[in-house]
Amino acid sequence: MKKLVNDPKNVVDEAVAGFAAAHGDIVRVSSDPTFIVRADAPVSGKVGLVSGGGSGHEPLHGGFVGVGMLDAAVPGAVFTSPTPDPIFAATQAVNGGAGVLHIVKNYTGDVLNFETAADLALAEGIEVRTVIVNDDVAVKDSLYTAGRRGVAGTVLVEKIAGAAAERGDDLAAVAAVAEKVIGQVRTMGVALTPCVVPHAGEPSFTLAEDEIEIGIGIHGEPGRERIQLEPADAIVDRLLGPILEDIPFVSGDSVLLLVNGMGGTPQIELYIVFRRAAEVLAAKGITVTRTLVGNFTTSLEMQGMSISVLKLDDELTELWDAPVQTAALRWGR
Amino acid sequence: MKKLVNDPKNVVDEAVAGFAAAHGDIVRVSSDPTFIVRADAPVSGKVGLVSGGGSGHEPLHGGFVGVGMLDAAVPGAVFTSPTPDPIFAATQAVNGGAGVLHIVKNYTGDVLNFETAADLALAEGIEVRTVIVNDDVAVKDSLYTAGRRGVAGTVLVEKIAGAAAERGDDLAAVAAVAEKVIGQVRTMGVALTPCVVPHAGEPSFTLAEDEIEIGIGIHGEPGRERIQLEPADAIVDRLLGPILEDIPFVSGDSVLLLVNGMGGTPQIELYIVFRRAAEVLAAKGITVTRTLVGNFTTSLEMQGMSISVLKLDDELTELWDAPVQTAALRWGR
Amino acid sequence: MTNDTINLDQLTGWLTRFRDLVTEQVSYLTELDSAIGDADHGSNMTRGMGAVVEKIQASPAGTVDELFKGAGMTLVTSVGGASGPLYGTFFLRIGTTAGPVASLDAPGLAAALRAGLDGVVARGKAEAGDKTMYDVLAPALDAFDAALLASSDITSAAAAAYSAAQTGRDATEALLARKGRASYLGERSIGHIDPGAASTSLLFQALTEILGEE
Amino acid sequence: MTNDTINLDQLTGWLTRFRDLVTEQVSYLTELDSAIGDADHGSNMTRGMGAVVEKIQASPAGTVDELFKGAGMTLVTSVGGASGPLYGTFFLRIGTTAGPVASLDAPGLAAALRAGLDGVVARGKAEAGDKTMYDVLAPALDAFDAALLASSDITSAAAAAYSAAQTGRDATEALLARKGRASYLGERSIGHIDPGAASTSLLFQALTEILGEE
Ligand SMILES: Nc1ncnc2c1ncn2[C@@H]1O[C@H](COP(=O)(O)OP(=O)(O)O)[C@@H](O)[C@H]1O
Ligand SMILES: Nc1ncnc2c1ncn2[C@@H]1O[C@H](COP(=O)(O)OP(=O)(O)O)[C@@H](O)[C@H]1O
Ligand SMILES: [Mg+2]
Ligand SMILES: [Mg+2]
Ligand SMILES: [Mg+2]
Ligand SMILES: [Mg+2]
Repeated sequence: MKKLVNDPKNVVDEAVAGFAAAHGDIVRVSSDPTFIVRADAPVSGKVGLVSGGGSGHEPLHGGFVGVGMLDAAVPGAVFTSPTPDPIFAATQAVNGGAGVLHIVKNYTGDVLNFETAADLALAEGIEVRTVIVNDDVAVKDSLYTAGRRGVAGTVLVEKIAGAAAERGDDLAAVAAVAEKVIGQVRTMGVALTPCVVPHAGEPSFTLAEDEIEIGIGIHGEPGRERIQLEPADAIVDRLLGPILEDIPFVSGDSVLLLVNGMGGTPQIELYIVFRRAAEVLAAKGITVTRTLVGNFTTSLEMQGMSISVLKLDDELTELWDAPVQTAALRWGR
Repeated sequence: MKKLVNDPKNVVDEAVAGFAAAHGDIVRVSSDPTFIVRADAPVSGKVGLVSGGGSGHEPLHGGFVGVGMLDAAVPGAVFTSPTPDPIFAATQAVNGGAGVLHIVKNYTGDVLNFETAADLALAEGIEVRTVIVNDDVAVKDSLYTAGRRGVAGTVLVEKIAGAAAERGDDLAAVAAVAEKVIGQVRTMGVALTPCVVPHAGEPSFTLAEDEIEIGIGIHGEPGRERIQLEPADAIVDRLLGPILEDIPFVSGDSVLLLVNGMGGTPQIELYIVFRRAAEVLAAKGITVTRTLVGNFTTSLEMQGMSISVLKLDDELTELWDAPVQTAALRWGR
Repeated sequence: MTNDTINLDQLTGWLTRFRDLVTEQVSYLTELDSAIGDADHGSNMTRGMGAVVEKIQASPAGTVDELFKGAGMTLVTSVGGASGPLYGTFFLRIGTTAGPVASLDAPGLAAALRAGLDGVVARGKAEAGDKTMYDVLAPALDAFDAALLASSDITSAAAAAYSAAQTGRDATEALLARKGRASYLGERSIGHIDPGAASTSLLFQALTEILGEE
Repeated sequence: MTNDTINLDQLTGWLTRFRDLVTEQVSYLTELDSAIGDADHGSNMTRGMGAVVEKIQASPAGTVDELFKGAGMTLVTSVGGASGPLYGTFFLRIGTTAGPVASLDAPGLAAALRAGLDGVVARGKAEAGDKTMYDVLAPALDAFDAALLASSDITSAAAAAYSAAQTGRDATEALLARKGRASYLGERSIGHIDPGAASTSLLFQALTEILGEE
């Protein structure tokens, strides 16, 4: 394992300190417990948005704290959900009196820890609503399972719900917008290489020089299926199939197309993927009206990518276009 | 070699097509010869900025085309300077009557091909000025050598010169601002892993599990020195030493600190690096007033990073802060 | 030896011994989690139980509820992930049910453990066969209760529970996961022992060992 | 056989043979460039000379200047990198100096080659010992000129040039690079043959082979 780290135990703390040093104009960082809030938190009268989860997915979530998006992000250890206490503390820190929305990726650990934090907040008289992001179509959904995972679609939920909160929507309305995005976004990913968790020091799976994993999550876990390496276009087709069938997306739809790098993929490859995905959507009569390409929800240094498609309407488009000022996503200000 | 590509021969063309599809609001793309221009080019009365070089360094240069930065980018084959004809065509396409600035990284191939393109433009009556970026302190400069390479500092030159052009400076003034940035920025980099050029299919050097290359360029070439892997802080100190000695940077200086990922480095590691670099600068009485952290000048999937320090004054700070709207760098609009 | 009751020292010893076992087997637990999860169950449990024992040593509990509420709270605030809240709730409920007493008799311990299991189910919604810690905890407690019908000896009930725990742990290998991270693997989750089932089996191993001592 | 002049067919053959040699040795040239550069000299030269020969075959040149200006222009617009402009200028200057003729005599060829070398120096500013193609080109042309003092036979002058070229190529191994990409390596550039020197040696090999034929 070769990494730019000091003691693996300090990876998250040192990175958060670096993040604070780099983005002092946008965020403040609290330590003990560790969380990141926007510089002007709490914003009086505005619904606060809190997300969080294991570290190693950067820029998710800290990179999305700022005007027009999250009010706070709570980083856990690498690939491990944070405990309830920092989530609760972050919730208190961003409560401007209009309640707080928890945006949680659907993993048992994240769900349970946020649940406890919400209970603690409620006990303090803070109104909390929770939305669970579960956009990963690689996982078959069912009432009897943990359900689908939350992956790169989370970024779109955070941006759009953040814009709704910023324009003054109340807690129920912000939660409703978030649920709408969750209902309309689907994602699937592929890994070319595994990643190495710093304290583990070993990749959690190994792939031969001609193998790839289809339907991976974002924690270096194996995917649904291991196949032979294929040309980029064939891989894109393989991911887009289940995505488009799921809602389904149909001719006449307007969509946002997100091609998300897993951390170690060169940008030139992401654009090769984007080209094919846009081509396939166009052939199906689906219009790509908004786009996002880059590393947004990563798995450390993993090579690979995910494709997300979000069905847009006028409201979602307007909220997507609204100004945002975070370390990793910025426009309009 | 595992990559998200189709035929290695088509990597650049397909990526440029994807880039065009993803960023149609910001750029237009010409094929045969291939170059990228901002959507509203040529801007009448404004100095045009053209940069370019081998592909594989994305987002450099295409990701920096747009309002407030470059007017055009000319991508060559992977790690190979473009030929003069597309550079000439791009120069014509962005000439708004106020002349064109060529921003060239100091590699023999880039310098020679831009030189020829400038001759061709001159023959057409277009005034061209050229600045050569050479920020890499890993290379000893001398009158008798090819001199230092141009690396990540190029991004800062492009942003600041772009802002000067946008505010209406004439060609001589824009060139002078660019030269000022070049005179005040220094960079040095490290590789943890090599990268693989798609058509080569093999890494151009190999490193053992406990070795790193200090003083690398951005073309997968070996660096000045191969050493044992060290903690991140020690590596940062090793890079910052030659950078700070070179101009030199001294107590009381205000600087922009850029921590640039080489393409395959997790963001969490870049922030660990940033933390240490900011710490070292603070200890020397140097104030970090502007920051940039991320993948800006890459070497495909290489793991590693470079640190750049730019001495700021009021003018450069103001130009840095000016609005910019490109695929990879955006604020103020 | 037989035990009609289990006292605060023994219960403290149970937690300490559990800490020792997860620490000894940290790599094993993490390997199990590599195969079907995210390779952190060993370090999660070691970190959490390490914190629990550290806290107990710094300020020993005066009553059973204090001991287990403290342990549960520490797990909740130091582990994260799925196992933190689940093990945390398990111990919190044990404490709440036990109350401010100095020791538990066999029915008292059985009731407390059962309340712990109910807490795990309330939080995680796991059912039999989902391939989770439930598949060790439930049969172990059933065996514990069944043994108590024959005799009020905690030692032999714990031994029965540990035996059922091992069987339950091994049986998770053949299951297709329906809860937790392993569920994302679908068919590929079959053929691996569930890491949480393995750590829960260590919990009963710790109990039998501590009761066998002295 | 001896040659007092070299005609258009032979000159075309020279370029074609050069294309064949760089294509045969593409991996060798790229390996040399891997060690001290960016691993593309083989593919650069193959792509460029491939385009040159393709163009000649599609529309054969009527005069020497047309042939070499065409070749130079094609290299400039198809190679990129350092070698594109340098080899491009080399051939462009040869064409300009040769003029619209059907063949060159020995002094004419010498003058044209010398003009090509001057072009390379004007563009690249290389000096002797910088570890570049100059370190083959300059001694090869000196040997060519020296041979012509003794006899006006182009074949033997070319043989002398090729011999000097090989010596020059091998001598680059011990040099520390001061120009081009290899210069960034400093001391680490020592111990490797310069890729451009190697391809330039092939240029003279091609010339001797074409003159030796028929
Ligand atoms: N819903 C659930 N109910 C009961 N146990 C669960 C549930 N989800 C997960 N677990 C248990 O948690 C274990 C994983 O714990 P751990 O690896 O520490 O957390 P995480 O999965 O968050 O990384 C699984 O092996 C399983 O036994
Ligand atoms: N300034 C120069 N003068 C003469 N020859 C040079 C100069 N710079 C580079 N070269 C030659 O070019 C060769 C490299 O060519 P190539 O690999 O095709 O281009 P690049 O270096 O741009 O990748 C070197 O081996 C050297 O012989
Ligand atoms: Mg985990
Ligand atoms: Mg090159
Ligand atoms: Mg786990
Ligand atoms: Mg080269």
